[in-house]
Amino acid sequence: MTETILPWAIVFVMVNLVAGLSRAWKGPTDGDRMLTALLFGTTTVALLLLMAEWLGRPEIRIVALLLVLLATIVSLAFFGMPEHGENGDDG
Amino acid sequence: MADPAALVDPAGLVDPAGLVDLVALALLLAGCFFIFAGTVGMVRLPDVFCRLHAMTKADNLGLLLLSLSMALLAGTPRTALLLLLVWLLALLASTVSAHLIARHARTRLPPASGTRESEPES
Amino acid sequence: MSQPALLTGLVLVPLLAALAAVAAPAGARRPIAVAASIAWPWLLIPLGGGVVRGDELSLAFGGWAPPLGIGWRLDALGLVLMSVHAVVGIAALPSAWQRFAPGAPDAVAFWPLWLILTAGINLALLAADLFNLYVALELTTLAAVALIASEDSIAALTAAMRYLLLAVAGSLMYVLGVGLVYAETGSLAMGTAVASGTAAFGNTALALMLTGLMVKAAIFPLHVWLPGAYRNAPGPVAAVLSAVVGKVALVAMWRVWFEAAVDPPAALATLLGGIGAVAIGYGALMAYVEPRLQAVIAWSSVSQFGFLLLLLPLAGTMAFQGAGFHLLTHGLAKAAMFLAAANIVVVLGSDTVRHLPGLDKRMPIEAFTLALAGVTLIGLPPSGGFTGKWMLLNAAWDQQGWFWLILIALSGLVSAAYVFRILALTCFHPARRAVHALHARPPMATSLAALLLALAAVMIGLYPHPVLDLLGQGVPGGGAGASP
Amino acid sequence: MSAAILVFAAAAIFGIGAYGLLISRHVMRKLLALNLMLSAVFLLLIVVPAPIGGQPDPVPQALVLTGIVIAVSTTAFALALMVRLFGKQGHASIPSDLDPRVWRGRWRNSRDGPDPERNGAGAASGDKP
Amino acid sequence: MSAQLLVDMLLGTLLAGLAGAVAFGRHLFRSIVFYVAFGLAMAVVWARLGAPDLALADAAIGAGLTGALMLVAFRRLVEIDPERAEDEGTRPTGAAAWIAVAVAVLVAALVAIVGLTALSIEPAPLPAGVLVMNALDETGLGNPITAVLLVFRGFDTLIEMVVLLTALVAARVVTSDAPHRSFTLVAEFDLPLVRTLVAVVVPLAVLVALHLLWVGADDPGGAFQAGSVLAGAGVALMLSGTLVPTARSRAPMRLAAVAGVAALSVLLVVPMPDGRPPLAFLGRGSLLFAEAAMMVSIAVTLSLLFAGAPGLRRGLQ
Repeated sequence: MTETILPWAIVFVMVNLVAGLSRAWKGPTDGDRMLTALLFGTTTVALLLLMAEWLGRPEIRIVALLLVLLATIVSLAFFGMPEHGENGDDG
Repeated sequence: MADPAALVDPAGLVDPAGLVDLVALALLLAGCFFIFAGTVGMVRLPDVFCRLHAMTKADNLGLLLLSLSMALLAGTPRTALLLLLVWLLALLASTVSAHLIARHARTRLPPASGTRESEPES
Repeated sequence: MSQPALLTGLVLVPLLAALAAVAAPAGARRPIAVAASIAWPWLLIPLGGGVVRGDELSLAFGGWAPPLGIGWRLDALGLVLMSVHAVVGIAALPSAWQRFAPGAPDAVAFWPLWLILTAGINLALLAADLFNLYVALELTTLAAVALIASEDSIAALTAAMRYLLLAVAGSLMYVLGVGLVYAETGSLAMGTAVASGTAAFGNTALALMLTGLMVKAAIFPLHVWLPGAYRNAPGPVAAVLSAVVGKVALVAMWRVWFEAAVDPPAALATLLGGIGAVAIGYGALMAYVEPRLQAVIAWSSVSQFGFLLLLLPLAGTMAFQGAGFHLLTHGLAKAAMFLAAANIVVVLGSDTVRHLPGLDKRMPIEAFTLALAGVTLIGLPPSGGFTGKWMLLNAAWDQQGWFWLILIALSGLVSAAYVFRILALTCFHPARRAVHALHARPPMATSLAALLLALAAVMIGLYPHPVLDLLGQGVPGGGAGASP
Repeated sequence: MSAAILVFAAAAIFGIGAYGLLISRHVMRKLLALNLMLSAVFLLLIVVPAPIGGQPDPVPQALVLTGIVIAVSTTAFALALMVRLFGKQGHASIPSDLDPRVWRGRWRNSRDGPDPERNGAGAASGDKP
Repeated sequence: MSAQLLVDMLLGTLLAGLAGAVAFGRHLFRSIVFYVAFGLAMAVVWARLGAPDLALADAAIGAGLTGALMLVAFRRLVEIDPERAEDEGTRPTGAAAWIAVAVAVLVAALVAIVGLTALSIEPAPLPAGVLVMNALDETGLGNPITAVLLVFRGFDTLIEMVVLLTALVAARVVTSDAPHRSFTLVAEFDLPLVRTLVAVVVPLAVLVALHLLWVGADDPGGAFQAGSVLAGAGVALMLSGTLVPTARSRAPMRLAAVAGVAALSVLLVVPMPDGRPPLAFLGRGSLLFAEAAMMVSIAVTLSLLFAGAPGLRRGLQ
């Protein structure tokens, strides 16, 4: 039963993802864009977990784990970036 | 959809597998709802702090519910542990990110001059 | 040593030396690199004997036969170009030794890259697998770009960047073509991965691969990166780039054409020949108007690469011998010119042609080198350049390809125009004044190395038969080219 | 059917990348465009060959994996080169090959050339002593 | 319409939309962020196609590290001259812009036609992929992609590692005498939260990397994925100030950078004295040896490329 719902859940989550992305395009502040990046990370992880079950491929869960690890690091990298730190002098 | 009749076997006992499936379904739908709530907040709320508030909380709850649902469907403790780990990491990442974003947004409240990124939308 | 050991040695010797050079302290890099550059060519002697005897010199990595694994093959064309590579590589050493002494800004990275470039070139000539060829070409390009960038000027950096971006664009087209070939044939090995099946589809894949390779071989109109890259590169690098790196991509084009395509349409061959014709004219025109000597030599390469494209419409054994021979002599002559020009820049501080009058007094060896190499570029009779063109002329005559016949004859004339412009300025300009040398001249070895290359390019025309015989037995696709 | 959809997506990405490559002058934009095109090619490489046992053919998968590593290597070097170029010339663009002004300029340069006669050694900054 | 079809269409649209956002965005920084998102979406597509190895690689290398490299390169431009970091001069306009549009449309149409044709043609009777599956038992490996990468086409992998090393050496050419600048460290925010994050993420990344390396022979994973995860850990350490770029390269670092190529070369040479072909398969143990060395090389090389410096040392914190 749940199996039949799964693909629709995936579609639903993806629609959410696309809707959330509109924020990245519109902004208006940097904070919004970084927030979208965060949303993108979380939602993609959700998407991958759903897909792992739907396709019956448990390996995909490792992809989700790796993705959330790297998303953490990349989001850290964002904050080291010029637009985001007034104290952006040479370290 | 879940046919209630299918959950009850002829002996009149509740089928545990069917029950697990039903719980997973409920969790899945709830998870989707919270993700949807997060998105609505993201799109509709007026400023970045509100959006931050809505998004991080709702989405992480959604992810937790989805993970629980998937753990039930997969049915092995190992998978459940892995999913828990993924969720905890996501939670940690969004906690730190939310904090940094909030700090960042606050420093920019009086709009800094010459930041092209911060210009109002056209 | 066994044959697989010899073949792998061609790549592994420079490669392991590169590893050693990266790991070694800065001071040890130059001797390691020089030792390896002198060592690997010796492997060509036993291998060359094998090719001359007509042995099948091939190798399957891990013992997995080609559609499954990666195959290598050393054929006559590969042997010839690898010999050019060996000779030019050694001849460029004195100049590089002097320019990149320990303590010079870029000496730390130069020597490992030099070795990696060597390994990449040899690999690209050995690869009998479409994807292995791609990896080899990427390696070669990356090393070449970095070597160009080691001349740390805006012009050189821009040229390097332009080369890199275009090369990446080219290789992505090539990879797409390879992917299509795999989708159709299920194989990546040259010889079995033939773009046959539906003709239109196979030809699209072929066209994609050729376009990608044309960027790397700087065939008109995709040559835009070449003049800047060659003329701004350090002298020894420009010598190897012009003599070997561009030609490797060209040879890859020939291989894809003759071995990975079955029955390529005649129209495509004519089109490519036509592109070659335009390249000959345009390159020569630009070479004629360029104000800088190194730029003249670079544009001449655009012209000559176009000339080498004429093999595709002519096909056949004789054309193949001619084109292969031209590859050899042009490589030697071009490398000689770039090495000589590098010395001229060192001494005069510039290589604008208006500095050239009186050069024969001040730098006689360089002037003589330029003259000798120029003779080969034009293809005047005793030189090696003549032999190559003569064979191609014969091929065109036999096939009654009158257009190609006239074109080949004209190509000599247009080359003569820009070569004589340089020579006239150097030796016969009315305003011959003694040029003022600004700097001490570089060691004699650098001048002699260039001169020897130019001499070799001419002398080989007197004894062409060993090379021609060798090329004659190694016609790709068994000589069953698309001769009309 | 899903393969066809992804082929269309790859074609669109390839076209978008080609546009970006042609139109931009900033090197980093060109690199982004090239990486997009490369992704499109990789997508085609996996989607197009017939699947084996319900999964993509392992050989193209290995090729794409190799391609990804080569792409990141090339990109990393290109970025370093770009930073250097920026430091030297003050901007990070190279002339677009589509720009007619560039063509005219190139032709003019090739005819007259900058005069390097100024007291000899000066020449262009590109001439090393 | 089936959900499956809908998922594919949404994924395709998402990919193309993100590509458009990368190419058409006005701000370079924004384009880079969208490129990272594009890489993530590619990872989802690979997962959807049943290629988890590629999903892992694209998430780690395509999105994560390429994104980080681009961000830090952009950061360096801004450091040198914030005014001109995004400066493009003038873009081609008028006829030239229309030529670009025309070329793009033409190219896209060509790719679509070729791709669709390729889908419709008769597949090869015995493609190399089937040969791989048949020969998989001889190797005793469970993951055919690892088998192709390290056994059947191991030489490609050797050269690919050389390409990576070349990028490192080549980057040295263009940074050798540049004044060294480091990126803003997140540590400057001096948040206990960030330190906690790094303290959790780095050990976990090491664990995940070792897991990927260990299972790579039979399950998705392998040296590339493991190495790039480790490189991600290195990046996190640099961002938190635990590792600091230095202008001096040290021997252990250089040895680590060449270890991968060296190990594969050993595998290539060792069988030859016995008269076996180069790179003949020597068993699972040899693969693990080579993959461990490759993982170290990839991690060190990518970290150094991110640092833009010849060496790294421990920071003060």
